[in-house]
Parts: sequence; structure tokens; C-alpha cells
Amino acid sequence: MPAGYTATIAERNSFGCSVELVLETPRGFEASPGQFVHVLCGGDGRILRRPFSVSVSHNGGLALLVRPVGEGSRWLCSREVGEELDFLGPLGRGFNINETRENVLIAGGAGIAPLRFLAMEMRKRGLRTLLCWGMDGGEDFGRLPDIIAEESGLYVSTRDGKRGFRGSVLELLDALEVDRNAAFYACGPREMLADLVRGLGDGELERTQVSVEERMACGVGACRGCAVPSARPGAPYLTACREGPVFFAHELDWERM
Amino acid sequence: MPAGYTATIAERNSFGCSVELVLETPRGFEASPGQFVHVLCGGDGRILRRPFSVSVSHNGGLALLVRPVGEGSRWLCSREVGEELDFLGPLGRGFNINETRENVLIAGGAGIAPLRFLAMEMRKRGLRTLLCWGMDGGEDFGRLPDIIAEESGLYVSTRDGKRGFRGSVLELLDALEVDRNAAFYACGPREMLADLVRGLGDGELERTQVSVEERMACGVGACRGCAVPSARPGAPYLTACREGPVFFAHELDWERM
Amino acid sequence: MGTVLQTEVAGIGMKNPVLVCSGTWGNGREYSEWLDPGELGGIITKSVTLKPCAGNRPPRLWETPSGMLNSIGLENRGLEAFLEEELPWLAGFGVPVWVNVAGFSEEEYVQVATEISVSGLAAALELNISCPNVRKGGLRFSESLGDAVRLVARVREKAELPLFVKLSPRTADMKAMCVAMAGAGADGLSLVNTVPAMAIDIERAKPRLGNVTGGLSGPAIHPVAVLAVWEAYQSVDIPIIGMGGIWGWEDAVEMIMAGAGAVGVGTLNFVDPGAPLRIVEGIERFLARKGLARVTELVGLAHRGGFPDRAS
Amino acid sequence: MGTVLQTEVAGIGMKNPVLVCSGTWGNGREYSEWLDPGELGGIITKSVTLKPCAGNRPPRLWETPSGMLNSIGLENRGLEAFLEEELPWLAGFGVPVWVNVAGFSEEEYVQVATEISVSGLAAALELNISCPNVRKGGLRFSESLGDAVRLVARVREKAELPLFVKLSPRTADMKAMCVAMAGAGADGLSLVNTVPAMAIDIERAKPRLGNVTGGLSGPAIHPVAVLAVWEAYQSVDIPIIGMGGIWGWEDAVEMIMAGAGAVGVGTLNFVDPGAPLRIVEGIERFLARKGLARVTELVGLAHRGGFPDRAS
Ligand SMILES: Cc1cc2nc3c(=O)[nH]c(=O)nc-3n(C[C@H](O)[C@H](O)[C@H](O)COP(=O)(O)OP(=O)(O)OC[C@H]3O[C@@H](n4cnc5c(N)ncnc54)[C@H](O)[C@@H]3O)c2cc1C
Ligand SMILES: Cc1cc2nc3c(=O)[nH]c(=O)nc-3n(C[C@H](O)[C@H](O)[C@H](O)COP(=O)(O)OP(=O)(O)OC[C@H]3O[C@@H](n4cnc5c(N)ncnc54)[C@H](O)[C@@H]3O)c2cc1C
Ligand SMILES: Cc1cc2nc3c(=O)[nH]c(=O)nc-3n(C[C@H](O)[C@H](O)[C@H](O)COP(=O)(O)O)c2cc1C
Ligand SMILES: Cc1cc2nc3c(=O)[nH]c(=O)nc-3n(C[C@H](O)[C@H](O)[C@H](O)COP(=O)(O)O)c2cc1C
Ligand code: FES
Ligand code: FES
Repeated sequence: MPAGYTATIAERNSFGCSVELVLETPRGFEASPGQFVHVLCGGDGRILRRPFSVSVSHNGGLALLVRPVGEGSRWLCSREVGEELDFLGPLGRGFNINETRENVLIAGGAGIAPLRFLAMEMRKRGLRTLLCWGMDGGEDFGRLPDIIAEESGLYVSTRDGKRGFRGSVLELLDALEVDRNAAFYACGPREMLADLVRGLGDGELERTQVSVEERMACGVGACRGCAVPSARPGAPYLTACREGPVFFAHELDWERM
Repeated sequence: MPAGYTATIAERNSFGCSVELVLETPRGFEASPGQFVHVLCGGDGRILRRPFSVSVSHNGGLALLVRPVGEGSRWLCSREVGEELDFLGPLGRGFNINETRENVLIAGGAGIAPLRFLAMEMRKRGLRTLLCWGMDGGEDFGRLPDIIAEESGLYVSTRDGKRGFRGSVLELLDALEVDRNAAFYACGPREMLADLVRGLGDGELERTQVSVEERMACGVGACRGCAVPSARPGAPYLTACREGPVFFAHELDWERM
Repeated sequence: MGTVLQTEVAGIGMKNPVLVCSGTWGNGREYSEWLDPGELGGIITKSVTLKPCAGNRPPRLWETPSGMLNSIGLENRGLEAFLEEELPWLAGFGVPVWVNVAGFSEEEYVQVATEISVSGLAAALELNISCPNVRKGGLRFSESLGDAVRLVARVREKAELPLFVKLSPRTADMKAMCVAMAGAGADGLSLVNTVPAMAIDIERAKPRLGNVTGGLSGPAIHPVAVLAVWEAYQSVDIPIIGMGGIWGWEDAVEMIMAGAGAVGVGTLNFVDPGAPLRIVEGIERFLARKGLARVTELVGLAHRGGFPDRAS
Repeated sequence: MGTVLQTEVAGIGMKNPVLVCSGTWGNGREYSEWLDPGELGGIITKSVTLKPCAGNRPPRLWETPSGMLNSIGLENRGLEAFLEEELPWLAGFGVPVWVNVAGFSEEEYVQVATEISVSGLAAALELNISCPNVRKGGLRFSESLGDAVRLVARVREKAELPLFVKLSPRTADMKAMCVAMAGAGADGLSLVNTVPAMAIDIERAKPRLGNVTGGLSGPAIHPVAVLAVWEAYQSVDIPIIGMGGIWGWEDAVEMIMAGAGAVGVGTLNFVDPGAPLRIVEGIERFLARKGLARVTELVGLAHRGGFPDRAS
């Protein structure tokens, strides 16, 4: 059930270029991996909420991993423990977990947020899971990779090889010689997703889920503002906020993305 | 010389319903009583600066006394020591100090801000000075009356007699039987000023100065937004920010105020 | 709540004067999870066109100072799906439904309006002749008084329902436009649609919106909307639904004082789905504080000298 | 600075494309304490009328979300005082001066424009036919294409100087208006004046402004102004001065990419008197970062496909 929440910041962890906010919700909170919350951010003359993936969900609380890229996310990153946040959620359609195949999770940059949650969930269910995280933009996430490595196992790549594999996260996948019969789950920059999809064969599209980012107003499917091109002829657009943010790769029209 | 300043908040004193901010300006600062500074305040979607009287000016620093009445002033009141403020000033025409007569200073509410400065200046010059402060709106200014009483001597009035004289500040003046040949200096709500002026005789208008408040945009005389009705036929309006905020009572058209 | 907030516009009774604006509340299903639609004064649907309409190329949103641009472009599933799946559901809440009608030709407007009218499920029509997001139709009618008059008269002739015309604030002579609309048979006016506007991404030197231009909504346009309502109230006797940047009950009261018989909450729904009902409560508290028995006493009050000044 | 920022509009050479807008910079004396007017690209004066003009009843200002309303109402000391005391002083800085001309009748516009022209001290005229703050004249011309054309043609006939016409964003068909202005002899367009708007004090149920209605300026209207410039650039070949809510160099660059040959800083002057020069610097840094040799390459760039997309 989506709802409006006031949450208290219980913990704030600085992870290099990003900030993790651990939130406590008095009424309890449950989400599935891939879902997001729509956060009211401060900032001068900004009116719309900002979507952030649930990156950990446990004991009725949740955590967000925020990269400061603009006014709203910067405002969020500078909140302190004890302050309150106003958010709607959980919203959207999360990942569909494949219980039978090997699961390969591919994160780019802050795209790790929902995949960390997904990996934890898969591990809880005892599924075969491989989590790869590319920091192709040269970002530094501090201790976070170590924490996630302990939680679920993790392969990291960087373009310059400073950390983990040297190359893009897709090159890392090749190097790991992952099972092409696996189910794929990806979240990251639009170009990374497009590159990934370009490399997929027919059967693989149906086994690949991507979480896409699109600017949002309502976050609940009411405004049709977050349209992404659909592959189905009759319905030219899907909403990232309600029908997504997670889509099977074959649901989207990658030519028009 | 007016200028743009970045000042550091060196001290913050809570005085009941108001907050005093003591500012340090790296380049030094000099103002005369009645002048104001134009402060950039935060607050969602607010774009204009807010005018505040210089309430103390000393050793190249200054103090403001701020009553939180709206978003800008509330923002200002919640600043902390060490934070920086951006202001323009000193701006406007201050009080013209009469060196020969007795000087009677009449403050209403936060109108004390410039009159405190004026009284200190008069005392420095050894002039006969009587400072009356009415808290007709029932405001509580905490320890501030005591501090000002020590600085320059002070008579206080409140409507309910909770503190000092029981009645309006104008009734206090009557009760004190002040010398009608004195020079008068007033700052307070528009109605208080109008009541005061209504009670003045012909010769007294020329000996009475009032500091008026008007909404401002530029604060420097460029926009003509802060117009107050002039008593002079040829020039229908004067600017509160440049030709004021202090006017001799006979300069203004009180019918149109 | 009693009768304090009860009101009516063009003969349509409402339990309170707060509606939700076209296109900002989907067709209700999304927000029915957040509030009971039956508590609203009324519902204005997303624009309906004759055929399904894909809408504009993304990106469709851009945030601007105290506002947002949208170029949704009338995306909707068309009249047939609307009549089958949306309208009956919406009509079930017992609050009046304004069906917002759009088209790419006069004939389409007329046909959609007629079929909605015939359905018996709607309380009124809102004719969207001011959508800045479609090249044909839409704003074109709003740009030309003559075209607008002809369209309204044609719809008026065929449709039984009370007819509200939704105007653009980008109207050179708002008063003349309002008079013309009333003359052509409009029973009410909806003021305002979004303000045509655009933004450019300077890093790419390309428009931010896939459709290049869009419509500005939100608090930024509120003072523009208040003036539109003010001018309409001065020039015609038909009721006005005021909308544009309402961000709290104070803005709603302001609109009503400017002359609106009812108000629409738009962009604010996206930020605070519970806002319409909180605005209802705020208006009620204001009336109580001011000692007014009915919200209708507020309508156009600022044209009648306002509240008496307190003696000082 | 070299030639990077040099530009010209309607034959008027400027050392950079940043002007200050009419009415937002007084006649320079106030702000000359904050910056050297000689560093500006040009100066647009406050509106000058034939006779001294008292302006509107206070209050004249009201702040709104990301904007402000003003109803100054053309307060100025009249043509004579302007020619004697203001213009010679302004002309002394060696930067082109646009004299903004307003009037309450066609005759007044013509007479003021002619005398300014004859004075030999101005570089150009800016005809204010879009002031929302005067009942007679002002916006009336902007509301009617025919009236506007006649006025511009009459001024054109008498005045030698390059003639810029300042338009209201509340123009139903902006493209048609621009075409008509160019046809009537305008050498350039100033886009935009403030947007007509108003606010009501709900505690008193009375308008916030003494003049009831006013003009909205500031960041709130920036996307509206960008569209006006965009549409003008598409429809006419005469140069455009873009203004409206410019709040930093990014907004100035956006305006230029939309088609403005020069930009005007307005309300921002009130908040940051040094802003025009900081905007000049910001534009220069942007050009350097993008590897452009001249600011003129940016003019209308968004109409020509923008910068090439980076390969990913
Ligand atoms: C479903 C979803 C989940 C997300 N999860 C996370 C997350 O877990 N952690 C995280 O750091 N970020 C996440 N994002 C991105 C995040 O929403 C944006 O970074 C944020 O909205 C930027 O707001 P701002 O005010 O800081 O930036 P703005 O000043 O608004 O913009 C700054 C930059 O960010 C881009 N941007 C802004 N909003 C969006 C958006 N909604 N989608 C894509 N790009 C945007 C702009 O194009 C611009 O380049 C997610 C986005 C979506 C749609
Ligand atoms: C020359 C001058 C000196 C001043 N000195 C002081 C001072 O020393 N201490 C102090 O506390 N206040 C002072 N004021 C008043 C102060 O400027 C306003 O309280 C402040 O601007 C309100 O801003 P806001 O954003 O908090 O309120 P807003 O939300 O803008 O308005 C809240 C209320 O304050 C009133 N108000 C807002 N701006 C002004 C203004 N410029 N003049 C009069 N009323 C206004 C509004 O009408 C409204 O009722 C002075 C004003 C002037 C013109
Ligand atoms: C995302 C979005 C979609 C809209 N869709 C429509 C529409 O389909 N038909 C219509 O007449 N108005 C539409 N509008 C305009 C609103 O109904 C309303 O007139 C406008 O947004 C002003 O109100 P606001 O500022 O409160 O949002 C839309 C507005 C937004 C923001
Ligand atoms: C206080 C004020 C006074 C103005 N006076 C005039 C004027 O006298 N003549 C005129 O043509 N425009 C006048 N304008 C309009 C500005 O020149 C400019 O077109 C408008 O403010 C939009 O720009 P901005 O949003 O950057 O302020 C005035 C604007 C303001 C805010
Ligand atoms: S953000 Fe409104 S439909 Fe997705
Ligand atoms: S505030 Fe601009 S002239 Fe006074």
C-alpha cells in the first residue's frame, strides 16, 4: 500500500560521493526491491518531489543512497540525524525475482541503490546471485563497496582499474563469463542500460529487467509526465513511476529511448 | 558609502519575541541612526531582500533586532552564530540630530531598533534625551528593555501595565509631561505614527522625525516601489528607501498615508 | 460540515468548492488510494479526445522556479475507453464530474461533447480550447476569438450539459474573450490553463521538452490566474472555476475573493495528494474565524470593497 | 575581454550583450555606486513620458512565489527633466542608451520619440506599448494588433533612431504580433515586459496593490519569456533583446540560444546590483568552455539543432 510518511533520519552515513540516510517510519514500512519513495526536498523555489530508490528495507525502516547532483539531492544529503523527511511510497513496480536461474545484477554508479536491496533479498531466499557494480564515472563510494561485498558478495569495476576490474561494468560481465542463461537485473545511467540491451540476444531481452530513471512529477501514474517509449504498438508510452521503474527489456522501445 | 557586504554572525541573542544578531563585517561598517541594511534572506521562492534598521553600530560591526513576522524574518531569526549574511548598506537617510533641544524618542514595538542606536548616539554627544518604548501589541522583548535602560535610560509602556506605564506610548508621553518644545523622533507601526502626528501642532511637525516602513524591492531609490505620499505638490511621492526611511513629519502627506 | 461550504456553479450542486484540475489527477484511480474522491467538491477529468492519443515525445516535464513545465500532449485512451472504463467509475462517487473535452478539429470536439452529454454520467463539460501542448487544435482556438466563438457555439448547440470553457491566460484581452464565450453560450469559465512557456538545456543548446514548448503551472502562475479570474468576474455573470498555482487554502480563498465560484487544485496534487481536502478544511476554518455563514459570501468579495477596515 | 563578447543589434555596437532593463535600474545614478555603467553592454532607461507622471498609488510592490508584482505606473519626471538632467549624464558612459518611451496617447509617444531622436544622445528607442500599470495607453496597444501597428508606424515615420518595440507576453498570437511589428517598421523587439497579474490580501479581502493590478517579473516568468523570444526568432529577422527573470548567466545564455541578440537584467538588479557584470563574466566563461570564439555564435543556436550530441 502506498502512503504518505513522515520519517525520522535515524542514521546518516557518508560514503564518498554519496550519502546514506537511514529512515525510521513510525507506522512501519515495507517495500520490495526496485520500488522507490518520492521525497519532498527543500531548496529555493523547487516544488516537485524527488524519486529515490529504496536501497535497504528492514524492520519497518528503510535506507536511501543519495548522490548530490542538483539542488534537491544536495538538500537531502545535508540533512542531519533527527530531522524529519516527508515522502510518499513505496511506489512503482519493483523487480520480478527469478527463483530458478542464476541472477546477475548490474549496477552503474548510484544505480547500486535498488540492486543492493535486491541482492540482499535474493540472498535471503538463498538464490544464486552475482552482483556487479561499475563506477564508470570515476565516482568514489567510500566504504560502501566493502559493506555490500560482505552483505551479498560483489564484483567492482572502474574504468581506470583503481578499484576492482579495470574497464566498464559490461566488460566486467564478459570477463566473468557469466552464464548467458542467467536472469539480468540492471540499474544505472541510460547509456549503460542501452549498451547492455544492445548486446542482448532475443531470448535474453525477456530475462532482463532494467530500472529506468525519468523526471517525475506525481510519481503515481496520474500526470503521464514520466513517459518512456513502449515496445507495444497500441500503447506508445509507459509510465516510469507506475508501470516501472522496473521494466523487462522487451517492454521498452530502445530505439526511442 | 553604501556597499555590498558579507557579514559573519558573531553573536545571537534571543530577546523574547525578537532576536538580536550581532554582525561582524571584515571591511568595517559605519552607519548613522535611522539607516538600514537590506538583507538577503532565505526562504522558499522568496527573491527580494528584506530591510532592517541598524540597531547598534560599533567598532565596525553592527547589530540588527529582528521580529519574526514572515518567512524572511523567520529565516533570519533562525540563523546561528558563525553563519554568513549578505546585505547591502547602510542605506537611506537617517535621523537628523537636533543638538539644541531636548530630544524625545518614541518607539513602538520593533521600532525600538533604530531608536536604541539613536539614543546611544545622543548620549555619546551628551544631549538631553528621553527614550519611550511602547509595547502596545503586548510583545515581550525579554531582557532588552533592561539593557537599553542601562545604556540610555528608558520609559516603557504596555497596554495592560504588565511592565512600566499602563497605556499606549503616546499616553505615556502625556503622563511624562514632556517639553512640547522638544524634538521628536519616532519609529513604530503606521497607526502609531499617524496618531502621534495627528496630535502635533504646526511648529511641532517640523521638529518631528518619523521612520516609516514600506515594502521595498531595490532599497536604493531605483525602482520607485516604496513610494510614500509627499506633502509637496510638485513631487507626489517620496521613496522610503532613499529619501527616507526617516522623514520630517511635515514632508509627508498624512491624509494619503 | 453542514451547509457552510455548500455551493453551486451553473446549477451544479457541490458539497464544497474544491475540485481537482484536469490532467493533474489522472482519472482518479491513482489518487483514490490517498483520499476519498467522494469528499471532493467535484472532479474534472483528464482531457478526452475522440481517438486514443499517444501524447508528446518525452521528456515531458521540467521544473522551473516555483513552477513546472509539462508537455503531456493530451495522452489519453480515447472516448470509447473513457466511456466504458473511466466515467462510470468516476460517476460512482456521488460528486459532480466535469468531463474535459479536447479535439484536433471542431467536429471532434462536437462529437466527444455530444457523446459525453448523452451518456448521462457527467455533470458538466469543460471545453479545453487552451492546451499549449498540441499543434493542431488546442491553443489555436484560444488565440482567435472568432474561432473560439464558433467552436463553443457549435458544441453548445449539440451538448445538453452545462458547458464550461477553459481559457488560456495568454489572452491579450481577457475581458473581451470572456464576454464572447458567454455570448457563444458558455455556462461557465475555467481559468486558467497553463501558461505557454519553454526551457532550454544550455549544455546541449536544445529544448528541455521533447515537444519543445510546454505549459507552465504551479505557484509561479498564481498571480496571473488571480488576475484572469478578477477580469472575468468583472466582465461576465457566468460562474468561474479558478485554478492556477493554488498551493494552500489561502490561495483558494484568494481565488474565490477574486470571483471564483469554485477552485481547482492542480500541480499541488503531485506534491501532496491529500491537499484538496486540507484546503477544504482551511477554507472552513477561515470562514469560522471571519464569522461568515457560507462560502458563497466570499465569492468576488474583493470586488465589493472587502472586509470593513478595523478601526485603529 | 577582446572581441569574444562584442556584438551588435540593429546596427548598434555593444561591448557585450548584457543590458539593464527599463525601470529596474532607475536612471543609473543609484547603481553607479555599485558598478561602472561603462562596463555594461547598454542601458535601457526608465520609461519617459511627455509630462511628469506621479505614478500609481502605493502599495506598489508585492512579492509572489519566485517573482514580484509592481505597479509603479510610469512614475518619472517627464521629458524635459529627462533631456536636461538624465540623458546627458547617461550618455557620458560611452555605452549605447536605449530610451524607453511611453505615453497616454499616440501623439505623446510620437512627440517624446521625436525629441529623444533629435537630442542626438540616445542610441535607440524602446517603445513601451505593454505596460500593465496604466489604464490608458500602455497595455492597450499591446492588446490590439491594429492599434500597435498604427502607433509603431507613426513613431517610425518621425523618429530617426533604431526603434525597438517592447511587447507583452500576454499576447495571444506572439508570432503574428512580431511579424506585424516588423512590418510596421520596428528595427528590433524587446521581449518581454512584465506579465499582468494581481494578488489579494485575504485578511482584508482587498487587492495587495494600490492600483489593484500589476506586472509580474522575476524567475517565475523566465520560461514564459524564453518562449516569447523563441517564437519571435522563428517569425522575424529583426534582432531581439531578451528579458524576463534572468537570474544568472545560465538564464542569459538560455535567452541567447532562444534567439536573443542581447539580454536585459531586470528584477535581479534589486537583489544583486553587481549581477549584470557577473553575468557578462559567466557568459564569457561559458563560451571559453564550449570553445566558441564569439557570443554571436550562440544567438538562436537552439533553433539550429544545438551542440552536437556527445558520442556515448
Ligand atoms: C525511480 C528513480 C529512482 C532513483 N533512485 C535514486 C537513488 O537511489 N539515488 C540517487 O542518488 N538518485 C536516484 N534517482 C535520481 C534522482 O531522482 C535525481 O538525482 C534527483 O531527482 C535529482 O534532483 P535534484 O533536485 O538534485 O537535481 P536537479 O537540479 O533537478 O537536476 C540535476 C540533474 O539530475 C537530473 N535529474 C533530475 N531529476 C531526475 C530524475 N527524476 N531522473 C533522472 N534524472 C534526473 C537532471 O536531468 C539534471 O541533470 C532516481 C530516479 C528515479 C526516477
Ligand atoms: C526601513 C525599514 C526598517 C526596518 N527595520 C526593522 C527592524 O529593525 N526590525 C524588524 O523586525 N523589522 C524591521 N522592518 C520590517 C521588516 O523589513 C519586515 O518585517 C520584513 O521585511 C518582513 O519580511 P518577511 O519575509 O519576514 O515577511 P513577509 O512574509 O514578507 O510579510 C509578513 C508581514 O510583514 C509585513 N512586511 C513585509 N515587508 C515589510 C516592509 N518592508 N515594511 C513593512 N512591513 C512589511 C507584511 O505586510 C506582512 O504583514 C523594517 C522595515 C523597513 C522598511
Ligand atoms: C501535468 C499536467 C497535465 C495537464 N493536463 C491537462 C489536460 O489534459 N487538460 C486541461 O484542460 N488542462 C490540463 N492541465 C492544466 C491544469 O488543469 C491546470 O489548468 C493548470 O495546471 C493550472 O493549475 P495549477 O497551477 O494548479 O497546476 C494539465 C496540467 C498539468 C500540470
Ligand atoms: C519595478 C519595475 C519597474 C519597471 N518599469 C518599467 C518601465 O518603466 N518601462 C518598461 O518598459 N518596463 C518596465 N519594467 C519591466 C522590465 O523592464 C522588464 O521588462 C521586466 O521586469 C521583466 O524582466 P525581469 O523579470 O528580469 O525583471 C519594470 C519592471 C519592474 C520590476
Ligand atoms: S510521474 Fe506522473 S505519471 Fe509518472
Ligand atoms: S525600494 Fe526601490 S525605490 Fe525604494
